[in-house]
Amino acid sequence: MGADKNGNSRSTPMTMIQALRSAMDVMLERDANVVVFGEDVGYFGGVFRCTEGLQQKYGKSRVFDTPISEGGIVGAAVGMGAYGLRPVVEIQFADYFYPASDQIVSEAARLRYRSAGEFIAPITIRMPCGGGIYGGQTHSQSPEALFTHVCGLRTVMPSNPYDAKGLLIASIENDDPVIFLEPKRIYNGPFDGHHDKPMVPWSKHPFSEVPEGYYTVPLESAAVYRPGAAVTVLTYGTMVYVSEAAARESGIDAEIIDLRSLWPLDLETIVNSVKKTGRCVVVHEATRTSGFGAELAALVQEHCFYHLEAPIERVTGWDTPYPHAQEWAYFPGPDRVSAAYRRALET
Amino acid sequence: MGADKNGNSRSTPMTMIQALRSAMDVMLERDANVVVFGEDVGYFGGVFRCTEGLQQKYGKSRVFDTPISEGGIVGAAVGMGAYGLRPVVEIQFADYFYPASDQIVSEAARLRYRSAGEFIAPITIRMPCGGGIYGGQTHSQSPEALFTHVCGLRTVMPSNPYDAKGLLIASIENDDPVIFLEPKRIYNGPFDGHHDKPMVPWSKHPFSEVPEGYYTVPLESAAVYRPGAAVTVLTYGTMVYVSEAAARESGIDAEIIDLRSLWPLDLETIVNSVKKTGRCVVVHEATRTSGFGAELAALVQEHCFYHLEAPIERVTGWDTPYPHAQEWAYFPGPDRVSAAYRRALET
Amino acid sequence: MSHDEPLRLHIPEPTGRPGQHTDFSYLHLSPAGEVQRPAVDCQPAETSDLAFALIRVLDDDGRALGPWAPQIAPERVRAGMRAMMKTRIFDARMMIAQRQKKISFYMTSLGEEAIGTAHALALEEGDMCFPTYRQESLLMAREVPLVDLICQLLSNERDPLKGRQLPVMYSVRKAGFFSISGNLATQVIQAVGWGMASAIKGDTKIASGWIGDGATAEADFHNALVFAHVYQAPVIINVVNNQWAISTFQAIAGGEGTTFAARGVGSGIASLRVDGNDFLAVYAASRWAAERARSNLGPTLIEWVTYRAGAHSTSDDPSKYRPADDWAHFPLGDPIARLKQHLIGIGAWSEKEHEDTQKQLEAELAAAQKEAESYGSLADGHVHSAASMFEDVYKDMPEHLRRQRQQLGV
Amino acid sequence: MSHDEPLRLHIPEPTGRPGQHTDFSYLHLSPAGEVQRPAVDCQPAETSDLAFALIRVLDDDGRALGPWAPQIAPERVRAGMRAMMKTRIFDARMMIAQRQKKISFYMTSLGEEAIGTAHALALEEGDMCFPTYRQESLLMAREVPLVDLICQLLSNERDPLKGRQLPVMYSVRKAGFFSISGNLATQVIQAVGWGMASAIKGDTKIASGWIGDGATAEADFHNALVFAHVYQAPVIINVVNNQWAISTFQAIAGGEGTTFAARGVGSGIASLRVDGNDFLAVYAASRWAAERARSNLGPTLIEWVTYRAGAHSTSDDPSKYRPADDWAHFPLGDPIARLKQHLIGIGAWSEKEHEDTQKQLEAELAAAQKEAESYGSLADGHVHSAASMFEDVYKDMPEHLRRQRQQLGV
Ligand SMILES: Cc1ncc(C[n+]2csc(CCOP(=O)(O)OP(=O)(O)O)c2C)c(N)n1
Ligand SMILES: Cc1ncc(C[n+]2csc(CCOP(=O)(O)OP(=O)(O)O)c2C)c(N)n1
Ligand SMILES: [Mg+2]
Ligand SMILES: [Mg+2]
Repeated sequence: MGADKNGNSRSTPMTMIQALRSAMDVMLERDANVVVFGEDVGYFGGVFRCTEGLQQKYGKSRVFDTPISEGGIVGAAVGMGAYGLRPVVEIQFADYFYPASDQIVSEAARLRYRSAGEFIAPITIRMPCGGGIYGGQTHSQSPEALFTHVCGLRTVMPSNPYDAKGLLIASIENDDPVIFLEPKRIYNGPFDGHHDKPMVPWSKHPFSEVPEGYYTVPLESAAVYRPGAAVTVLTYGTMVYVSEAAARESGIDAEIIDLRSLWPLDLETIVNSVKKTGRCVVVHEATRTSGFGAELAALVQEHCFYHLEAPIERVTGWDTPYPHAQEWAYFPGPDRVSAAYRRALET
Repeated sequence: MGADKNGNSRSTPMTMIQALRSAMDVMLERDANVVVFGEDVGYFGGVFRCTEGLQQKYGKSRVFDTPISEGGIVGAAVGMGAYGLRPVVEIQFADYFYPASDQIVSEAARLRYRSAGEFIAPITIRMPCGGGIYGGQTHSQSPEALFTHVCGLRTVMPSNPYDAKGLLIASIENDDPVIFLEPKRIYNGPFDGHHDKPMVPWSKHPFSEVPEGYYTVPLESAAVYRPGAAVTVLTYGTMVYVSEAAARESGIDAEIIDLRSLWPLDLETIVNSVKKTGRCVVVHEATRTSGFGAELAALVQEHCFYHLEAPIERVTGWDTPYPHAQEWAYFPGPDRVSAAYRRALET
Repeated sequence: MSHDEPLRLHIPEPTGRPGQHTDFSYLHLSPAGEVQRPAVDCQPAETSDLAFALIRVLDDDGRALGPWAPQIAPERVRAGMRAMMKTRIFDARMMIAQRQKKISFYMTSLGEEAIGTAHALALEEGDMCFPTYRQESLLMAREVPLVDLICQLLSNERDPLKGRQLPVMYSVRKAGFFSISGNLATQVIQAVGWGMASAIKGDTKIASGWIGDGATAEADFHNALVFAHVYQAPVIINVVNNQWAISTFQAIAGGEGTTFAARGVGSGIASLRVDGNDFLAVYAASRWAAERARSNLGPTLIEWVTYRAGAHSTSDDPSKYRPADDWAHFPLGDPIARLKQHLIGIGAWSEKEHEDTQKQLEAELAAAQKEAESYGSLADGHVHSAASMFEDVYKDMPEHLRRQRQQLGV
Repeated sequence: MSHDEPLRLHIPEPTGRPGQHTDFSYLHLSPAGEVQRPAVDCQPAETSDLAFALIRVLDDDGRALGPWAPQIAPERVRAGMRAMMKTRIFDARMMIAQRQKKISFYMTSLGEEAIGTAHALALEEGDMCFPTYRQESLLMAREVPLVDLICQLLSNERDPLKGRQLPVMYSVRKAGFFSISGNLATQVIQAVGWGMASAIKGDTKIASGWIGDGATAEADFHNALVFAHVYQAPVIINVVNNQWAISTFQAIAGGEGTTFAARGVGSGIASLRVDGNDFLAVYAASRWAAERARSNLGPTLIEWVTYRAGAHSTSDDPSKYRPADDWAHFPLGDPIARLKQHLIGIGAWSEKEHEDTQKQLEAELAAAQKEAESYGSLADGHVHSAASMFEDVYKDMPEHLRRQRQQLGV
């Protein structure tokens, strides 16, 4: 994947953060209607540095700081979208999107429908999500299922720098509102759940080769991250690497599907795989009950019932707030995933 | 069920509205810490009249009107709960809970946990939900799945006057925050989805016999609304009657389970039934994707995989906003439910 | 000041309940012509006293007085008069249609017609309004085709919104009228965002956001004030204080002992409190605010003092919570009657012309209604197809919606 | 005022960036002793000018001047002095512990110690504070056991919050200190609710809610103002304006050309703007507000003007966005130095006593830290059990959590 599909051949190793910044840079350059804003994203460049340097390059009215008001940020973005801009906004942590719920659900997601297409909300809402950084319950959440239940929204979560940039560009160009979740634990390197091992930087990973220019990774398309024959693993974000580690450590030939777009979903890739393996494990970091894994399990049994040889397993965060000190007992690490693979194969 | 388990023998036929009002009346009387407030609930008695007469009876500082601010209503309730009161608040329509999301999810649901039990939020949040009244997209939603995903919350939905009163009293007495969803289409009579037929009043239904005094219906307990052998139907609220009509009309001997408490759930009753019938249909009015039906389907296949003889079917609202004019094409009526029963039995 | 006295909760009450007469002295009216008119480029703090006074132009005899009396051609005022009358007739007819069950739901703007009408005349083409459900007068002033509106109300096959929205939740982009949300208060911060976008692009268009007294309690109103102030957005924030929010009096929304305009000043926004039943005052204040916004001088908040003369909606019965004849005693009167008196006074109108206009508008509306009804209604099932229900959820219909549409068999 | 000029977006900027000197004239200071002190039962509107002025008691020479100079026994002031010093030492030691990786995260209140300290002394036992993460001085003034606090910071086996919360997110009910939320601004409306509850029950306790300048932009702040005003709740709303919200200057939160206190007045709430680095002014204003609340006279909003001298948190580097030596130039100085000068001036303190107190507090803290560390830390894995993670989600553990706990095998 070091080469660019769109013919742009210059690639550089990038972290997720650099790739995301590059996506915004490319789009700010290409489209005068793209604007970037959020808490601390202007002068300072974002608490995770994703927008560093962009204000200097594109000026204060294209990239700017906002008041600490997630509802205001999204509400203003909806109005700008109605005008004709393409706002790309940052919610500092996914845990803080709640004050924007009404603007996301009742406004952005429904605007095209309720106005029969007169007004649209082509906005991209970036938010770092997930745990593994000792952030405690308000810096660790993965609220994707609260978005996938809302019709009219697209929900996307990349797992590597190449996809991060390509999916973010695709999201910015998309005319629907997109919730763009960034698993912050892998901002600087793929993380396989072994928190006691030294961090691996992105530069060691092939998907960190990122074209410098414009390209997209299409929405609604999953990637087979690791082909395999024994069991289908449906996952996304950080859990792709945890699932891979579990395959390595358990010796089980798992086919790991990185969903990338959570909703709308690439169901075909999923169904083809499960029909092949007959077994399915869903892995996500969010709490279990009514998590996105529930929808995946429901869909798989609907579409592959007669191919399934074992119950679909779900490996997820527990149904508790994300604790600070017990982080690794909470995090669904490789051991728990391996155990699920084994259970799926037991019968 | 005309008799009261708690030895209180005087019963009267009540509508859902009367039963809910009676529950609040009983609790305002019994517990000086119970307070009732919300938009238009004070002087006027609520747009659905659920609190009619209560302000007059208990005074303005026990039952009062609030500013139109769902976030303020729930936020104030959390503070009152921390003081030691038991607030029972009304969100005028479930569609309007979004401004209160942060107070519900980040505050009420997590307060006990984050303070290790020092502070609690024993609040009950009532909200009319569901369609069938030509309310359009902002007076028809069933957002239960957005609550069942949030650990720390209890989510309850009664389907008849007896349960409505007993569950509401149990919710008010419960020390956890409870989301109490009231299917407004059945406020005045059970509705089986045949919108073109005359409305049936509650007085014709046995569960409208409601004891006048105190009693509870326990949380976390489902009811087998209609015993049957052919297929297990998991449902709640208005859909109980639609599912019943479908059983009648299709001639299929469905076992209809009225969940009553959506989360935490009475899994045992569900598993026992599915193990018996080997087939399962989930019916709800909310949009399908990541709806609560997904969790039910996931749980059932986890716990009953080897007993299942057909894929679990989901009959739900479509993944669109609730339209005004196409209400009955949207509403999952008896025909769609019957068809699902048949599909579940086909194999 | 003993500390041993128990605390008690204060619950605001209106000054009149059914069977009583409301004491309207809480409104603190200023006489017509008395309030100063600061320069358009004044500092927000210079409007502090305007937020507590009441800008009025028309006195009890219909004379236009004081510094706020606008420069406006009589022809424009006559157009405004027609639009107000049209709004009132429209509302009255649609109420009847609702009672006849031709339309499923309705909300009138009775008594508030001057506000949207004069405001629309004070804006320019291309400016965008973000209205609530009670600004049909904006549409009348902008001469939106009546048939389209009535088809929306009938939810019929020609409803431009494809039957998706409750009646009155219009969306008319070409008339600068943003899609109405059923969720209160969301649109004002959107108006601010729209205005910010106009400023980002170096455009000259401004936005105008609308909100009711009751809805100002929603947190989104705060977002609008904060963003408008911080970015000095070219926007007018209109608070229509019609004294009621369904059954709750404006004091329950925070109007007791202060004004909604005062909120604006506190947030660093120039703010005016204006007689909303005085067409000329509405026009003048709107012009002032529009000029300010368009000249890069920032936002203005205007509290329009008026009265919701009718029920909240066709689902409501106000005699349950307020005196039945309350409007008759409201000191700011009827906007149509007041402008009529003024126009006749300056010789630009007559009783005859009024009657003729009334008849002509009645006829125009009857014709429009007839045509619209010929396209069916929700009641008779002539609505957009069930298949159309799956469109516009996304720009392109995803697989799962195609599957669902198929399942429905449409 | 040409309409053809393009609009432009205004983006507020601080008056100093790295490498420059901040121009602090935007603060609009009043001289000590100059601002009037209205009666406790004044109308909110009578505080309008107080919202733009700055209540100060201590002048540059440490003299207590004017009508706000409080009646307070020197012994109490000395206790306040000790609590401020203890706060500063605590912060300094915990910062070091964080750098040593003994604790995972920390936030100091350097430069803001007077506010919580004097406020706590002005409240009564049983009153409830709803703080943010920068009010450790409330805890010091209320003499909460240090070992408990440090165990929370270490997330160890004796952490009263069972390791669930990030360091500094204390909850100390018996000290009237509500559980801190990581989500900004949520606690102020809760404080209002608590105060309303006290009023509903006819109690005599009041609530005190806390929020930063940056967080006032959150919509929940509006909810707090609206509810406090409507119900005249017995509550003090404290806005700590320390000029910064992580990297954004207070103008980005809406402070430009107005004050945070002005928001309160606009909402019909009596509001004061006070020198937050002046212990005596903080005490006096807090007493005034507390008396008002406790006497059924309603809420008060107080804007405390101060400066966040340190980094936002241990994850932050402020030299990236503001002058590195900014605090040294902040015109309201250091609260500890100012009170020290005053106390020495009135003969109630000496350099020697200061040094002795410093040493004694250092020793007390060292001992507490040592004891706390003996119970382990997150770093060394001596934390609450994994099983405890499943407790307190609900009052009684439901079936599904028992199942999950079993699955984890704990
Ligand atoms: C978020 C939300 N909460 C509640 C409602 C229900 N509701 C509809 S209109 C209304 C009253 C609004 O009053 P006001 O803002 O004064 O406007 P008016 O009707 O007087 O024009 C209420 C409570 C709603 N539509 N949205
Ligand atoms: C809802 C929410 N949004 C964003 C954040 C991230 N955040 C934490 S502290 C902070 C700055 C707060 O500044 P201020 O209110 O001025 O308080 P200070 O840190 O200066 O004491 C931000 C943006 C958060 N915790 N919660
Ligand atoms: Mg109103
Ligand atoms: Mg600050």
